[in-house]
Amino acid sequence: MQDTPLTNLAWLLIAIPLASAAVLLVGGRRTNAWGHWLGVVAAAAAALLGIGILIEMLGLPEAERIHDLHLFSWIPAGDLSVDAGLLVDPLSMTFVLLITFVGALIHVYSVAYMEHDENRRRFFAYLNLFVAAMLVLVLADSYALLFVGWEGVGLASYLLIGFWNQRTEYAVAAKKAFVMNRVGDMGMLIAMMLMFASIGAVDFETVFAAAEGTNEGILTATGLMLVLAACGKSAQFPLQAWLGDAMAGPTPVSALIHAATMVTAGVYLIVRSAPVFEGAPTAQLVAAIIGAITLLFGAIVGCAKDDIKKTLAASTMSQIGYMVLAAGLGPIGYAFAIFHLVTHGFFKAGMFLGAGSVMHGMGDEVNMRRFGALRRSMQITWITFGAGWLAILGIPPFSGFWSKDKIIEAAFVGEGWQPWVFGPIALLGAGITAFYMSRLFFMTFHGKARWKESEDSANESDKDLPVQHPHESPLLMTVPMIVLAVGSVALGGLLAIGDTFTHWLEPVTGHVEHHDPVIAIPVLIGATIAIVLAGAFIAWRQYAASAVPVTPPEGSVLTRAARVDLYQDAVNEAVFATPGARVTEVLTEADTTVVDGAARGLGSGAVGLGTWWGRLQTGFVRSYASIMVVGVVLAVVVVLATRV
Amino acid sequence: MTNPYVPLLVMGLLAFVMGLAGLLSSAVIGPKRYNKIKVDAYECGIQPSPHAASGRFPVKYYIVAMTFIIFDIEVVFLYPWAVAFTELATFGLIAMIAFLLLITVPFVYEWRRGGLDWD
Amino acid sequence: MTLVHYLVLSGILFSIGAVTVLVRRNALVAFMGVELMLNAANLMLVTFARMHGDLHGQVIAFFVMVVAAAEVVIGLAIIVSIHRTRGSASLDDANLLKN
Amino acid sequence: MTFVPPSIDWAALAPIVIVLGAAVVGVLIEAFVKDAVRRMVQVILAVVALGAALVTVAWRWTVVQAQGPAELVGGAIVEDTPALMAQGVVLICAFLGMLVIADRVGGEDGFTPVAAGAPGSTYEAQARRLGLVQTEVYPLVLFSVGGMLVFPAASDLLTLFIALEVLSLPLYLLAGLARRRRLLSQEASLKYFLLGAFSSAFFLMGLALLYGYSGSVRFADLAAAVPAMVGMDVVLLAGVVLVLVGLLFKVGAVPFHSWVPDVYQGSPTSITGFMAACTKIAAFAALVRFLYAVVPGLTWDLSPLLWTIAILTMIVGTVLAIVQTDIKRMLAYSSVAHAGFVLLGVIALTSSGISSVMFYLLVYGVATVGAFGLVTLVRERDAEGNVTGEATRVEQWAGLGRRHPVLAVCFTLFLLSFAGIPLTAGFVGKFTVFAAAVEGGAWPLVVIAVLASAAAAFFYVRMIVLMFFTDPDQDAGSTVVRTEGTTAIAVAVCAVATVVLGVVPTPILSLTSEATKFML
Repeated sequence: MQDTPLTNLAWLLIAIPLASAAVLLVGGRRTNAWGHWLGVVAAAAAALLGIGILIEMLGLPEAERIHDLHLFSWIPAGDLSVDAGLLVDPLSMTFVLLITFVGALIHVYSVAYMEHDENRRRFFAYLNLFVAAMLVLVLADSYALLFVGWEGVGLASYLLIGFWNQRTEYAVAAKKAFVMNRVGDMGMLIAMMLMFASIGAVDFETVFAAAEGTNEGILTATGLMLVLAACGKSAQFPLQAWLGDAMAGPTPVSALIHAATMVTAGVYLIVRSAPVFEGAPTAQLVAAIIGAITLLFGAIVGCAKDDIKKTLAASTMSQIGYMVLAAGLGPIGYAFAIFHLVTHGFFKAGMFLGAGSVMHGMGDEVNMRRFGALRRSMQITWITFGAGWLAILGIPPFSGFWSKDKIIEAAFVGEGWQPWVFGPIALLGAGITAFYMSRLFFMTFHGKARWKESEDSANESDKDLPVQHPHESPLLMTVPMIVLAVGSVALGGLLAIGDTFTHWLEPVTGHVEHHDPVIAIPVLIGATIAIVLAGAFIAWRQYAASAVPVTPPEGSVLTRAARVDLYQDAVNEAVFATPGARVTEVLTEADTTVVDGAARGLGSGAVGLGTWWGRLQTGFVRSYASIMVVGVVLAVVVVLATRV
Repeated sequence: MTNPYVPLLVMGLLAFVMGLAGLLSSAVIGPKRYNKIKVDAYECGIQPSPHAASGRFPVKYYIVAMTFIIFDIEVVFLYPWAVAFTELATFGLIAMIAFLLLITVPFVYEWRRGGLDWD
Repeated sequence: MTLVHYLVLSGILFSIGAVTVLVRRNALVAFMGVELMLNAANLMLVTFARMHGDLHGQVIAFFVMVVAAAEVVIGLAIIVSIHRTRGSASLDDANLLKN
Repeated sequence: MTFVPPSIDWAALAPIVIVLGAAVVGVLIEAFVKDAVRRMVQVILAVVALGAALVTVAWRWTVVQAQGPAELVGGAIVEDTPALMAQGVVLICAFLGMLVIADRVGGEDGFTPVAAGAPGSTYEAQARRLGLVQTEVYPLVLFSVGGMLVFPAASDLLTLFIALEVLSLPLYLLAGLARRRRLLSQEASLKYFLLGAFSSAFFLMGLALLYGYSGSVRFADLAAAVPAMVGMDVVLLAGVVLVLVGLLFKVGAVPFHSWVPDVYQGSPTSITGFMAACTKIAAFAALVRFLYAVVPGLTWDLSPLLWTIAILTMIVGTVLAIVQTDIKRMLAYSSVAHAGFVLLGVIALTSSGISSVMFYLLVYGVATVGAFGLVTLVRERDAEGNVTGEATRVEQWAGLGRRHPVLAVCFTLFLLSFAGIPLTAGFVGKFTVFAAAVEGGAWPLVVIAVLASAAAAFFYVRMIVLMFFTDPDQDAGSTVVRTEGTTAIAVAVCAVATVVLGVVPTPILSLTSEATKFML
């Protein structure tokens, strides 16, 4: 075994941003002057260390690339002892690099983006905290420690979504995100308990080693719970509702957390738990189905949103649907899921930053119907955004082509009904994606301007249009965008040619023989490109070549449905809340700012029960005594009746 | 079931059911005309003095009763000790002295804080 | 087995005490119900002591008496102070704290 | 029959003797020390006594580690590691609680100047003007702590009963001593007293039945008599259930919980913190000993009951906490829910169960004392801007995070710990308890517990959102008053402990797992 000095320092990856966050939070106002630069330096240092470890790891033979670093013994409880340790292997390093590199760029971008915010220092503290927590999540060597990171990113995301907490809807969005994540966390906890009950450990090594010999029912239950956890964190159906609202946070947050890193944690979880899913084909199938549903759902919603960030959020949801679908396909999909995750991290983060740049230049306007023809005034943004756009469309040779196409191919692999369902859905999703992303691109940068430079431009038809002075963003913002754009253009090809990336992950995902899809590969590639071009063309016809109305038209049934997120809140309402309409009234009284969606279901059920039981709490001592006596009598009866 | 305690349990249950039956039947059948007098303490037909908030309530009786209880407790333990005095020997004596000293402490407290002054 | 009768009696007294607590509105009377329950337990202890030919039960009864006395002192203090405040010792008047 | 005097190992009894002795001395101080300095003397005495007792417990711990457990006072009390561990945890929380109790927050005592005076009477107003203080609070707390120290160590039912009363009776009085909202306080006192006395009557009946069954009240004799169930099992089971009812009442388990919210809300807040933490610790320790030492043979008979109670407790506590609008009441129901979680560890009936219960109780106790300590600091203002009683309505805490970030962050920390978010002590506590329960085969309970704690996060988070993200309501304005410093110290210690126990719980966990080594 070769000496690995840098790998042994992997704990520093977490410690550096954490220390920086601590300094910024504890230091208070004194650090206002230089705090943001400290944040940037911390993220950059972590990125450099990550690159160092990568180089070291590349120097090792493949079999020695997995390192388990024991840190300290964390919870020794009876037979269960949980050690805190870091697992440094190709999979976790992929994430480390994505998180620290994209993270560092977004830190730089935020220096300018948040310049006028008096709480910029606090913002950087939270960003650093997020990076640290995310690194804990991907470096953990046990489900317990992973859960720490899991909760940590949840908390940091919650703090960051609600960062501009002066506005109520932001606070509500933050709370909604937190509570829906809790539903997922519950799945995580139950999964851990199941592992502990059946295997007696929660560290990856033992669990994976024992998974093979474990009862399939238990593995299926565990797998399903893990999928539930992934759904919560990665905004997958049916826990997708929070992601759109989470766009209330500052745009760099959306780029880092809600596009590139945190929301992909669910994909990481599924891929990391591969041995569990290996023994639980049903759970795997459920993951694939959920991925397929979400990818269509997100795509359809994306078509109708006029808010640029919400469109991107819907697209994120849809793209993660692709990844979950790939992860649900089993070993043939794991590497592609991660590959798409990495390329998506680049191009989507780039586009979010681009959206932030547009908003920056347009006085924080987010409605795309108020944009148009911005390519002249914001050329760098236009070009970088264009790179991301071509990447997500999957036009060769941009990154997205290499990764998404592989997933579509993999979706067509298999026997029975599955390739004929997943394959066409993946293909159709690509077409819709092309449509709504082109729609976004054309509405924003092309067509006629739906704003005016000054009040007196006196064209009669311009009378109602708002005055805007679009301008390119400062260098601190454009440079990260350019770097990410370069990644969007080249990264995919670089990693895909010769299957470099798949080989790199092999120590973790295992070697997979090539499978042929049910339709020949060249045909598939051709079909994909054709359908993508068709989608883009329709969008061009509708949104670039012809005028875009400033007020949204009525639209078809589907468009209207998609505008309200396919009635997701209404469905949640109908499923969870209406049966307890009275209960909901009480709920509204008790908590006017109650979160909606699934949280409302949980909350209203609980509140209803609480109010009902609360009636027993009459305040009369004698009724309390009666409850006790009834309790005593029942206790005696229960014990005597069930005695053996 | 020749268990000698079964009748005990049955009786206990019966008593409980009877009590509960009375409670329930009065709740169901009885007229409900509660008023202040009905729920108040019965003081030999004299109207109970309400709103004794200004200190007219004879707290002194209560304090005397409490003092009595101190000595009451004392005697409860003195009797058996006296019966077995010789057998308990020195250990008993020391224990009893300690007990009596402890009993004196609240008494001293009461005396110093004016609990024994009638006026 | 005449001793069993004492046990039955004790059970009845205990139940009467419990029902008193549930039924009576006056705090003092309810409290007397509790005392009745304690004394019912005492009767049972003494009877069992007799049945087992063991003195421990009787000693325990002494201790219970002491505890009951201490409880009386504290209970009366609380009830008296409530009575002075509200002008009534009704348990049902004291229901500001609820739900 | 000759009488053999029991040998008394005073060194082993030292923690109990120190606390109870200090309480008696406290009563004498009431009698002889002048008004002006009495409060100071009492506070010093109480703090020193609790500290000394804690040190003594630590010393006895090493002795027991070396020499093994022992029976004291003719077998009435045992000295073993679980008992010492419980005593230590009680003393830590009591010490912190005492710091909160002793603090004259905002320049005034938290207790009524004359408990005997009717609220609003001229007598009371006069006493207030004269600056009288009801310093009996300190000896009363010490007596109560004395009872709590005996409770986990008692090894016969009589000692258990006496300890139960010694810990409860002072608390009944303390509940009624609040300086403000006297009516609520007196009502809390009455309810606590009446229901407490009611439950101890049941306990006593159980004691009598068990004595009738086995002819002894010693735990060891009872355990020995359990297998010989010849037609007497009705008496045995009824007795065990009644004794359990008495203990579960103290713990606040459903359906014996109804006193908890009312009493916690009405009592002086510093006392609420003290009793919520310490009573629960002592009662759970006693419950564990009773279940482990007396009735292991009855596990099969009791588990349906205990399972039902644990489930009800978790669900009712969580669900009712959600609808509360008063902070003290919300914390009260959350403490009911926590009782349910601890019951999981108790039901596990394994050695890791005991150690997880001890750890959970420490974690819960520390966070509880800290949270209630903070509640004492947040006050209402009346129309003239005078500071009045505690601002316990939830909406009055809106926006507190912006005006008093340190306070709000500490409170958030305690809430996160209650909710069981990782890297706070609460998570480790929940994790160990759940793990122990799974190990003991109670995984359906664990599933319910996980669901309940997910639902519980809802109201903790709501509180956090309220403090940090909501604009304060101008009419319900609240203010934070100055402490004399002791509350601040207590809260700081609690906050640090909450974080440290969450991040590096290993030393304490290994200590608690050692606690199961020497059990009599």
